[in-house]
Amino acid sequence: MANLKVKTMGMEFKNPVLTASGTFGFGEEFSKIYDISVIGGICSKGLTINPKLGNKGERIWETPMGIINSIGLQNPGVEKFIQEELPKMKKYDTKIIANLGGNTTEEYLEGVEKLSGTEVDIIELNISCPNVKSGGMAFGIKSEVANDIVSKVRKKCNKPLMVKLSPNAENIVEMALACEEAGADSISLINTIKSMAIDIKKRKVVFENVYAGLSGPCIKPIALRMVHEVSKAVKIPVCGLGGIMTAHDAIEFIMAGATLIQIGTANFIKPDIAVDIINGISEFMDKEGIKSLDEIRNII
Amino acid sequence: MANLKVKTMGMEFKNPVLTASGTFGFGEEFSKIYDISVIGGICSKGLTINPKLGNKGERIWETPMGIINSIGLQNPGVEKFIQEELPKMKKYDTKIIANLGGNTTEEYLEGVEKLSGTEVDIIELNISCPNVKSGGMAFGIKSEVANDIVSKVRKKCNKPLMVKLSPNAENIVEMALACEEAGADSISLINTIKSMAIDIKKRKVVFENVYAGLSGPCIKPIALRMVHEVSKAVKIPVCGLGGIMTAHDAIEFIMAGATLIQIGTANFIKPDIAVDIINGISEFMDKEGIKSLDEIRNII
Amino acid sequence: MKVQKSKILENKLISNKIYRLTVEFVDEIKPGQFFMLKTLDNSFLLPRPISINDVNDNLITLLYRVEGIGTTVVSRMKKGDEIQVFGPLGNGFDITSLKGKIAVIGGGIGIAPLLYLTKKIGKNSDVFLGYKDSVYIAEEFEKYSNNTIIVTEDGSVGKRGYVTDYVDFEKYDVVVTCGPEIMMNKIIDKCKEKKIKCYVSLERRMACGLGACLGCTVETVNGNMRACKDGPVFSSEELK
Amino acid sequence: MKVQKSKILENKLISNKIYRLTVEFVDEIKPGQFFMLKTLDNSFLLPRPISINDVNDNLITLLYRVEGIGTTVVSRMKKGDEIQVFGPLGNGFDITSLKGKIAVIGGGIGIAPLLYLTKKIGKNSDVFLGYKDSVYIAEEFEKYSNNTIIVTEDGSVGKRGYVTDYVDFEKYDVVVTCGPEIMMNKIIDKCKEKKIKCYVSLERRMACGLGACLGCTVETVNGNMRACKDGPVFSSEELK
Ligand SMILES: Cc1cc2nc3c(=O)[nH]c(=O)nc-3n(C[C@H](O)[C@H](O)[C@H](O)COP(=O)(O)OP(=O)(O)OC[C@H]3O[C@@H](n4cnc5c(N)ncnc54)[C@H](O)[C@@H]3O)c2cc1C
Ligand SMILES: Cc1cc2nc3c(=O)[nH]c(=O)nc-3n(C[C@H](O)[C@H](O)[C@H](O)COP(=O)(O)OP(=O)(O)OC[C@H]3O[C@@H](n4cnc5c(N)ncnc54)[C@H](O)[C@@H]3O)c2cc1C
Ligand SMILES: Cc1cc2nc3c(=O)[nH]c(=O)nc-3n(C[C@H](O)[C@H](O)[C@H](O)COP(=O)(O)O)c2cc1C
Ligand SMILES: Cc1cc2nc3c(=O)[nH]c(=O)nc-3n(C[C@H](O)[C@H](O)[C@H](O)COP(=O)(O)O)c2cc1C
Ligand code: FES
Ligand code: FES
Repeated sequence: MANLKVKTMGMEFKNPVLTASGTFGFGEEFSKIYDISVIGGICSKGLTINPKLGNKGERIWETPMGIINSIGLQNPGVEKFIQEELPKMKKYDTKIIANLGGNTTEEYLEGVEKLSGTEVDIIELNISCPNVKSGGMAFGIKSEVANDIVSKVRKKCNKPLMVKLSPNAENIVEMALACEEAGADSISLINTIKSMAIDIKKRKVVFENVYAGLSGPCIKPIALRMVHEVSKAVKIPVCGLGGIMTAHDAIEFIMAGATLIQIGTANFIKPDIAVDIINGISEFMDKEGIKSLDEIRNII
Repeated sequence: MANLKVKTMGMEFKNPVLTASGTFGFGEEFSKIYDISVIGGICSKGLTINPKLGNKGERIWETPMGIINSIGLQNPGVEKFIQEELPKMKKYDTKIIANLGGNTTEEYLEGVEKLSGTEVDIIELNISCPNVKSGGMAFGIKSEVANDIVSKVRKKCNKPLMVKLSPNAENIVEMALACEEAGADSISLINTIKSMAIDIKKRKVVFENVYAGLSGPCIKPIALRMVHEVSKAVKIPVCGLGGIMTAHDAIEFIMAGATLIQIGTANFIKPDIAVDIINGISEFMDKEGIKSLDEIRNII
Repeated sequence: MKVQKSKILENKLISNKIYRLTVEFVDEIKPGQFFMLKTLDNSFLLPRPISINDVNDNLITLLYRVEGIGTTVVSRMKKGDEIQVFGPLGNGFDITSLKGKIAVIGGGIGIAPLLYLTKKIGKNSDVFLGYKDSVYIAEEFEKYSNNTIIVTEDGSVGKRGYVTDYVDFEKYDVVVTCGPEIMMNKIIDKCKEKKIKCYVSLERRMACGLGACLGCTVETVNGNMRACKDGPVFSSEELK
Repeated sequence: MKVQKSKILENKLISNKIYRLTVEFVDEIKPGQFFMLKTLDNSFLLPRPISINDVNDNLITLLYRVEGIGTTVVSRMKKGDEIQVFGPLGNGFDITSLKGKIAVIGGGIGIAPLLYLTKKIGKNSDVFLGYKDSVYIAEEFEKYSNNTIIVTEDGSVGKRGYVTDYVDFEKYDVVVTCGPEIMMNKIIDKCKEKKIKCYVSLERRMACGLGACLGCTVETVNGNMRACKDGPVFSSEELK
């Protein structure tokens, strides 16, 4: 049987398959469908230091093989996460990654400090959410800005720090290098792609914030390219995501250089798809005589 | 009956629907299926001053609701286009747009000079092709570089000049403004999005150039957002494209600000789809009591 | 709740654009709950929420109206084809809280989920069914309720007009409703005015259907709720 | 050539993973030409190139083997369903250039397009059909040719081994072939060696199918050619 274990960031994942922030809640709902301890890790819904109600109006819109979402980081806030959600999450035998967003440097720093004192395994710094009006993504566009925020966060953060990049960055490779330079332990990419939909009958834009984020299979070829570009450029491990629906997709990302991968939108399409993907990777490896993911990682 | 006529760039189009460069050849093949004079205009296959053989290996790859292409600007060269293709194209009662690519400033200038002396109605400057190794897209990434090339081309160009932008530009709005400032009469966007595919069985990248261009319905939400952003920023007319498959899609682009639209990949899916889209726009207008496209253009 | 591939036992046009889909499902289901349906191919991406219409032993029936791409593709499926069925989802109606004289008011495709509810609450409820023109499953309601009032907009069957015109709200202790938003809003207002308990089943665009994506927000006096998990049934007092 | 929506008259499994699709089509068709098939929904994007298998009055039959998403979706279609059919495309075989003693050599699904050709060139050709194990439409070839040699890799039907092992190339003036690339390359080499005219039908990934996208390049001594328009049939001498 193939060995799916992955050692990275000073810890061992039972397999490279994580679930992506905002698509898996805090795991609880999915735990009623299958034993979520089989997953390599769970990224929490994006947290902010203060609770957020999120955006008004339509939040989900379907597109050809994709969805646009405008959730707007609705979340209970870091404090409540630590008190109510984290203890429940820690009961699953899997890595817990806290995804942290923010509008200002202060918010990020305060969040990181609070999370650093907890049992989360990794902090994923979301500098890339397109669904908040003032900020969030602003940090994810220009490399200098990202370098600055990551450096500051790094100083306060005693957990492995994974920085989640936006595909809307001006230059994804420079962005990744800037984050690496600032002390990130790992890069995850991609977040959603800034997009739009119009209701032509109503002659109105669909989303409150006009633009919102595209995810799902439609973006996979773009995500894969970015993961490949970044993997070639940085020395720290890369966590790849964007449109992964099958074990085949996951293996493409691994071959392109990803150490870990995340499943996002696919969790909505078939709620137990993570299990299919983990099993599928294992079957592929057995069939192709691959003993460890080290044999195929980053070979492209 | 709705009036589909569009006046822009000093000329009148019978309707706003053009066919996109590289997806319609020089029109001849499609003219065997339907009367292509019903189309508003035809953008030629991308031309370069010297004939090009294009890329080796796989050139087309299907993705969820999209295709990745790596044609590599195979074309007969500007000279042969002028001698052999243009006279045939001019027989159709529609606008002829010559799409011009290049690897160096000199190539662009020479091409523009040659085309300026012909009967083409518009020159579409392609500074955005991701499928040529040295250059092409290089001009389409940084605004300063684009500003420089467009300024130079402008001086040699006595035709209306439409500059075709790449979604891979660092900042699409700045890019459009830079081209406007340099004297572009119009902006068309988007070209294909830099993407990748891996053949996991062969453990090889699919395309000779590693990366290639994604098009089709999957990119529509991204294209629409960019067309909207650019339309809000520039004063010159915008020609919108990217994943348009239906009259509904076309109308979204027009509401987002597009004066003209182009149909690309959809020509492969149903070769006479341009007719459906033209009729569909007309039907929508009749149904909604819209007399002229001026009533809905740029209303979002 | 679980994700299963089910063989379609029946997929039949029963009225204008309305199909009845039958599959096997063994777990317990409450009236007002729903399932997420998805074909196994990728002709559309997100599963579609469809309510329970009825349960008979191991068989569940769902009624759906063809609207867009998803329901069109499902309508083309044949007996024996496999479909992804995920559920049951949502809170459903809390039968124990439906006490006293009950009015069940349905409109359009919103009538479908009320059948299993009517069956569960017993014959004493009055059922009001509002259709545009084509009446469907009214005779099934008549089996479970002693008083079924049929209203069509064009008067072709039953009474003419809007279903709300025929409800004497004063008579009821509880009103339960599902249907077009304008209809439900009218009912909510009436119930507020007359201080009658009112439960509504709401529709929202959904991605996950199980409470994780926060895509299906309903604003309530207790903050943002999820139509898929905290609903789709809400007490009208909760709603903003 | 034209784009039409056609009612499926037959869509039947005739062998292991191979289906026969029949639709009406009135225009003239040459052997070796092909059609682009697409379902009307968006379960896949690009139309799929499938060769003419046979023509009978107004009816054309196409044989396809289920490979991936496109052919799987098409295989699920039923009689009466509508499918988008675009063609006929490609140069096809130039019958007039097939003179003298002819060998028709097919392998695998490449056998399908050779039936209509064999029918057109008459009984004097020798037909060699190579299968892995499951033999299909061999009896139809026997109707049109006096000499049909069946070869299976496992020897379960006809001769055992590879079809090329049973062709005595010296005997022929022209060889026509369609099948797996290794088979065709072997035949091309043999024909080159023996200076025999040889026509091959090639496969390339296609987007437009009509010559506009330049996606289906075949490198020839005369430069880049398009498999869809300049081919799919090429003289082996042209190929690089
Ligand atoms: C809890 C719940 C129960 C429902 N029960 C039924 C039922 O029993 N019978 C029935 O016919 N319909 C029911 N609906 C509505 C049904 O889900 C939509 O008609 C269906 O999703 C339309 O999909 P489509 O692909 O045909 O339309 P499209 O317009 O192509 O769908 C595009 C997207 O919008 C979403 N969408 C479109 N209309 C609605 C809507 N009214 N509500 C929510 N999302 C929508 C779709 O799910 C899809 O993601 C229910 C909706 C909800 C939320
Ligand atoms: C001119 C021509 C004639 C053909 N005639 C026949 C025929 O008569 N019967 C038959 O069974 N098959 C034929 N084929 C092959 C057939 O087109 C492919 O098997 C089919 O496209 C596979 O589609 P899929 O979606 O099932 O597979 P997928 O692998 O899911 O297809 C993915 C993409 O790759 C392309 N592709 C995959 N395999 C091939 C291939 N071998 N050749 C070209 N493109 C491919 C598809 O068109 C699609 O765009 C022909 C191919 C060509 C070029
Ligand atoms: C409904 C929804 C909510 C999301 N919320 C977050 C979030 O809170 N924080 C974050 O970093 N990413 C968020 N994302 C982005 C995903 O984590 C992921 O980066 C993106 O969807 C691309 O992956 P996919 O195509 O597999 O979904 C969200 C995505 C979706 C669809
Ligand atoms: C096969 C193919 C070839 C193309 N060749 C060119 C080209 O030569 N010049 C150019 O400017 N754009 C070219 N494009 C880009 C299209 O014109 C268009 O910008 C892009 O495909 C997005 O539109 P669509 O999604 O409608 O196809 C090509 C696209 C495809 C699919
Ligand atoms: S649909 Fe995802 S939370 Fe309700
Ligand atoms: S498939 Fe487009 S040119 Fe051949």
